[in-house]
Amino acid sequence: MEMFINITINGLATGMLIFLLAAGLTLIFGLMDVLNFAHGALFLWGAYAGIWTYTTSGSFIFGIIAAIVACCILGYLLERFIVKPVYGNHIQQILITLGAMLVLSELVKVVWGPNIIHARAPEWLRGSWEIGGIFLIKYRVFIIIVGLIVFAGLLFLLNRTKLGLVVRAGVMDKEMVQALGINIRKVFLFVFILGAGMAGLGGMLFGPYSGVIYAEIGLEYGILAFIVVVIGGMGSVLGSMIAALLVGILGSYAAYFLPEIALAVNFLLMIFILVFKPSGIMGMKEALK
Amino acid sequence: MSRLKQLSRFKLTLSVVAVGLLMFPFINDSRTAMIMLTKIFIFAVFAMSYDLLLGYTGIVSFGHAMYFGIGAYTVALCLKAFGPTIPVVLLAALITIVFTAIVSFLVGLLTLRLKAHFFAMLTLAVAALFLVVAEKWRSLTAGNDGFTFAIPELFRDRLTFYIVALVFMILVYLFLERFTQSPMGRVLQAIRENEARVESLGYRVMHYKITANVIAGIVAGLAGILYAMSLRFVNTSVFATELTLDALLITIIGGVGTLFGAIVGAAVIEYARHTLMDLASVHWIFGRWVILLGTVFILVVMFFPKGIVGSTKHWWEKRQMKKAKVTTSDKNFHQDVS
Amino acid sequence: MTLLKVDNIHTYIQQYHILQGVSFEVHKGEVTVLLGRNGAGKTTTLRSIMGLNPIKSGSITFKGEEVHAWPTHKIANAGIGYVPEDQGIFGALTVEENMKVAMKKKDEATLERMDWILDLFPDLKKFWKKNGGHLSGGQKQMLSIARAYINDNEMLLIDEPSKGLAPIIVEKVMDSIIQMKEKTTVVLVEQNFMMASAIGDRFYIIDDGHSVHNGLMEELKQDEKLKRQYLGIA
Amino acid sequence: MDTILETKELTIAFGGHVAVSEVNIQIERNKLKSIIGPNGAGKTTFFNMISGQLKPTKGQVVFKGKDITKMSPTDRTRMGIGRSFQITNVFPHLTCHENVRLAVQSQKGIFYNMLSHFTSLKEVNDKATKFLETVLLDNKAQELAVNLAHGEKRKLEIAMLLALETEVLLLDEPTAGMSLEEVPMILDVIRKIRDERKRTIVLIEHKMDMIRDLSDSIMVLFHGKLLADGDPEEIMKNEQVQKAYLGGLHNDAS
Amino acid sequence: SSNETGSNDDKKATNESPKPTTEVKQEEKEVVKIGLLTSLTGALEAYGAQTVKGFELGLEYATNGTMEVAGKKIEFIIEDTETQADVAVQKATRLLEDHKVDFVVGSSSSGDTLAVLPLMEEYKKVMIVEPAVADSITGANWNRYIFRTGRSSSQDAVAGAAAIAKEGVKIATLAQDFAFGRDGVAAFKTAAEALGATLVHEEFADPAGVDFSSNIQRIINAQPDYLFVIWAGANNPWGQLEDMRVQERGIKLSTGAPDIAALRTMEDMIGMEGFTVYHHSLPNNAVNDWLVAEHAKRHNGEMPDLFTPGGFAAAMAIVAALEKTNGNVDTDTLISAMEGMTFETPKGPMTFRPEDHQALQTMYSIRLERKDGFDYPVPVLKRELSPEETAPAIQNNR
Ligand SMILES: Nc1ncnc2c1ncn2[C@@H]1O[C@H](COP(=O)(O)OP(=O)(O)OP(=O)(O)O)[C@@H](O)[C@H]1O
Ligand SMILES: Nc1ncnc2c1ncn2[C@@H]1O[C@H](COP(=O)(O)OP(=O)(O)OP(=O)(O)O)[C@@H](O)[C@H]1O
Ligand SMILES: [Mg+2]
Ligand SMILES: [Mg+2]
Repeated sequence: MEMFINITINGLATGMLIFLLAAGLTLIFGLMDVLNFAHGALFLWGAYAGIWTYTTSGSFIFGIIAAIVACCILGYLLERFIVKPVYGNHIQQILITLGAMLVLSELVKVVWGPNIIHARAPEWLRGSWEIGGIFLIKYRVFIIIVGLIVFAGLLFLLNRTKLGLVVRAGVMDKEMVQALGINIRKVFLFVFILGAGMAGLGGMLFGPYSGVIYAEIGLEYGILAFIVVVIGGMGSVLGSMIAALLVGILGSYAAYFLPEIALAVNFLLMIFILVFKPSGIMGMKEALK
Repeated sequence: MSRLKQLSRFKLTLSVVAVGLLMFPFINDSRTAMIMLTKIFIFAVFAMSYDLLLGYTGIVSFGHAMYFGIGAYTVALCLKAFGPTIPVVLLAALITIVFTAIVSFLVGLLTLRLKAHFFAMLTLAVAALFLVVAEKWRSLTAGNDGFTFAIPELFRDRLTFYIVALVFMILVYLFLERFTQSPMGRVLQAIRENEARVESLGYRVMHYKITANVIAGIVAGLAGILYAMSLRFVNTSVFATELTLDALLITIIGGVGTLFGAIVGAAVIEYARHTLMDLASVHWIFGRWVILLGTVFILVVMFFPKGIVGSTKHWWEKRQMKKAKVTTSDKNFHQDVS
Repeated sequence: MTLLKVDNIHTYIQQYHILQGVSFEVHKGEVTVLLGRNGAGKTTTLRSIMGLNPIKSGSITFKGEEVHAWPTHKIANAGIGYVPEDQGIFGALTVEENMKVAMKKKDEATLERMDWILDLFPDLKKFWKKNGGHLSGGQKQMLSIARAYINDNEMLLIDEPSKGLAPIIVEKVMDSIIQMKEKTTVVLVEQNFMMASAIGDRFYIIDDGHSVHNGLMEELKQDEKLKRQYLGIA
Repeated sequence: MDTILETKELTIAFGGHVAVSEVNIQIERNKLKSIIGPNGAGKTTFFNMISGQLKPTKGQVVFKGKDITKMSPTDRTRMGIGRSFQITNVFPHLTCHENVRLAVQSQKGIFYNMLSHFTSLKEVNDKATKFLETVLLDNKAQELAVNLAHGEKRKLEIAMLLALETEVLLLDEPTAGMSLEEVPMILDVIRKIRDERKRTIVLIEHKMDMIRDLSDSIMVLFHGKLLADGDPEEIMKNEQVQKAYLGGLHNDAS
Repeated sequence: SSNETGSNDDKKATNESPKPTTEVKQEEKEVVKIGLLTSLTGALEAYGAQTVKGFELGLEYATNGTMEVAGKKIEFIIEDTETQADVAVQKATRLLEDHKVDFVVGSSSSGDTLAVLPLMEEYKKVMIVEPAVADSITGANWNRYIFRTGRSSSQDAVAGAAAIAKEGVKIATLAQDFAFGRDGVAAFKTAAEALGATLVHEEFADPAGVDFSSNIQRIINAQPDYLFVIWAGANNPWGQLEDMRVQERGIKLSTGAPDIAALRTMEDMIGMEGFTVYHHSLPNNAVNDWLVAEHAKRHNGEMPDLFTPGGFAAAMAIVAALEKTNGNVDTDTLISAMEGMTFETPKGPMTFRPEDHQALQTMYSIRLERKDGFDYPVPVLKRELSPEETAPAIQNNR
């Protein structure tokens, strides 16, 4: 029994972490329909900038702030110079953001060197509580809480404000939205920066979770983030959350009971969902034509 | 009329290039250059097969490497199991064709009814499954380390292999060129534009898409065979997403929807990679050639969104149009012919 | 009083020279109708005013300010509403959300206008929660018009409102334009001459990218020669 | 009566909303039937069920005595039901000529001349040119469809439909957005086809004078239900139709 | 014969170019060329950098700074494999074909190395593998031109076993689920069982995973005395092992100590007993002292790292072989000279075993401790494991 609880909690925490990595992409890819392959690079930079600040200043909170700020700036630059010319054109988006991905990941090595970098949770988040055979690793509890806060914030922003509507409308028909008096460029820029900032937060929190950061996490987890957004249903924050938790928990159980297929479990899940429910778990857009 | 001339001039150029490449090894016998060119040919074939999907049918696949990998592993395993003879290579080609055809057919059936992103993601997943199998089925594949194997005596000579690869590329180019300009190829282009509409014109769209997918799969598989034979080694990287991304980048840099672009793209990227790295001693940035590559992608999208070949063509046509404007009397004549 | 002045504008789309000198003036409180055959450049003219097809030369003055270099949203916020030819419905948003995106304010007056609109087009009320993409052709047209009506605009640019509407609804739309006349000035592109002539005060004929003729609607109604020459009707 | 197309109790509901309800209709071969009705009455939806874009919740579509309710749009087109769309729906980045050629070519098999160059198919190309001429669009043959004005796209749409050479033509507001000058031209095209009496035409329109002029019979849809079905004069006089659809402007028309 | 060719060249040079003598002198010496194939970019570039530094210093040390052996000048060319097999083949071909190298040294990745092996057979040149670890390099895919100064997976495993396995000890393993992990566990199992230990559980984790708690849970359930971890790559389970209080449950951890960057991530593993291939504080010999001092001097205070001595050893091996053949670079002569050859390295003497050309070498049984002057956990020597003790099974069926 305890074992099941442990596995579930750990899966939940991993899922929440994945959600944090994917949340920004829910906005950028799911909502704005930008195939942003540089998303991985964003949380890579978030991780490096954050962890570097954290280790030099000694303050975890400073680290988080630095990660978010760094990624917001990067997000601004990316949007202005890379993404803006290619809104609405997927193929060009793939190429140009992939280019940005390559440059940014490689720059990480130039700035911080090619070695892996150690990242530890701050003193107050280290260790675990043990309650009758059930482990509560502090850092994971922390991740779960942050994930919930981000989730609630996003839901509020998208459902209680006009922002979500405007972005979705802008993706469908940019000209019309402008003709209705909305500065869609600014809105897109804002949402992009917001998504980037969340990627930064995700990247920063990833560091102490895995213990290390290295230049390749960008691509590895970037793809995972895409998977989560797709199976959650494009543009649905709730869907992304469910999908991320599903990936986390399923991965956790698979690693325990079916280690042979653990490697493939994300992909099997995606195939299964897309074949049987092509719009994703909470899809608003039909994936079927 | 000038369009006819222009066409034949293009074909003439192509033929000259082809002959030039055929002669190349007899003029310059640097094996490094030969190996690089061989690799360019192989990747050009792979990218052309990708372009058939991306440029002509509007399908973005992130799993194209799976066909490439199937070809590579098939030939590697056959040669290892049955010995390095030419009949074994032919057998491997046959198996590859059958296997890639089946896989691409099934994958197409399963996924082609989905919209672009979703199709892309699903192919990514299926390809990842192949990667996992290659990784896990260690008794057969030796896992991610991979294994080496011997190839038939004939192909061991880099020159012979160079010519084989070149001829193969030319054949594939001619075949795909014809195919894309055929009535069926035009239907594929229409599908890219407006799928629902093609359907209501009475076309069985799925049949067309699956056919395109199967042809692309088979060609990619054959490219994989050549690739493995050029290395005499195979490991799981032939199934990696990076490989698909390579094909994607080559296609886009060369020019989407222009088969010739795939060849140019492969040449440019391969050559750039080759020479830039050598400049590492001049400035560190050349050692970090990935940064340069990425910058090039960005610049290409910004300034040559149609890729090298597409942009050149565009520029050429514009020039022609300007010319035509000057001699407006010619204009009607133009239209009659075209 | 001149509310909008379009002075000799030239517009290019890619390399094509579409508008080659269009000029007209719109007086406050009037309905100005742009007429002309298919491909004449009527839609392009409206889009140029909205800043969607920026002009290359000439000038556009709205309320005494030169607006042709402004971005589209700024022009819209200066008080111009636009009903595009292709309706511009956000297919994946519901009718309600379509209206919400358009709404600039949520004050008393807006809510009042909303009631008025829903009375005008009861179909919209009926399908309030339905996706815009699932509406019928005519319902989309109604929604598009409703979206432009919801804000307190000084001027409306309406591109072929009667297209796809049942005769009875066309009548309603005509009525509504007449009702609003006091507050709102309208520029109308319309192929339905019955409607154009019924509500128009002034007309401009556009042909092949040029504005070729103008005058009062009353005159046009009488002028058989002009009608035949540019509109192909007798 | 020589019925070519028939619907039996044809019904469709979107969620709770019944858009078309138990419509029984027979369409006579080589005649022109018009469908009128207020916006949202279900006309386009009715078309969509005949052409297969939508599957009815209840009822059948019978074509030439065969139940085609379960067939895909593609198969229906191949059997002989072609349609044009209310919202223009062409291939934007192909030329007009190519657009029409695709329609001409659609009756051939998938591997039709798979390895020959498309320009070499003289028969197909000539036919495409012919249809472009029919709708007076031959001067734009090499223009990309995306560059056409709205009215021109509508013409292209009709050329494509004609090029399908199907027995039944479903036309959904073919003249919407077309200039006053051009409408008669399209009318001529339709009239010519009708007068040849080789095609069955079903037409949705809101232009009443046109309907009256062309139709052999008219059916009226109202809130998804069949309100009336008969010859034009009779329908125009129908009080209900006048009230619900035509409104005041057409009162004097009758 | 080398003298003859030397004088021939001499004549040629003087006959053809009446250039200043200093320059001619440069050319008159015959040159031995070495191609160094390594990852300067890509996932393993940090390892590549270590190999290069080690190799440069190794050549200098071996030739006493003259860069000459048996009257021949030594030159080397570095090529980057980008950690991609096809690039590796391309670069190796360039080395063999265009630069006509006499030796190839490399590379950082097993995949790259395996892809290059057939070329060595084609060109009949000697390759010294360093530091790729796959067993199959000296096993199934081996050919007679292949020597390896790097240790193999099996050697690691045997060393790992020697560090902890004893009669009656219960051991569980945790490794990544790919070739390196699987090979390693198989070899470890054989070695550990030979020493009388029992393996109670084998756990393989997703190499790209971040959450290993399920794997750790199963290990806890198996209740071993030791948990032996085989791990390569960046993401690691150390923090989670600590978080889940594995050591508090009486399960002792053991693993191979990695390079310094990775040691920094092992705060949680202090007290761990295991083995290592190299840490600069471990060997006690003159070569290593020179390496440490010289390395610090050249690379602003930096210490040699895990794979630095490997590069060094490869250079030492080449010079030793050339000394033995008196500068003769004929491949067969070199191979027979090198088989069974013993040469000095920063890790003490190594010997190429004649059967599979694997260099048998000293490994170190260690314990991770916090130590003054180090800002990371340091492997402290428990015992040197002699080359014989860690000799792996011969796998090439020769
Ligand atoms: N994107 C475009 N690229 C090139 N040419 C275009 C483009 N859009 C419109 N045109 C051309 O510009 C001309 C004017 O088009 P416009 O849409 O303004 O005409 P219109 O008067 O509104 O016609 P309609 O009554 O058919 O809507 C047409 O000849 C059309 O072919
Ligand atoms: N896919 C759909 N989902 C939900 N409702 C739909 C869908 N398609 C049509 N409807 C509804 O069915 C009704 C009939 O629509 P239809 O398009 O058939 O009308 P129509 O008679 O063609 O009207 P118009 O003259 O305006 O084109 C409308 O109320 C519309 O909102
Ligand atoms: Mg128009
Ligand atoms: Mg309709």
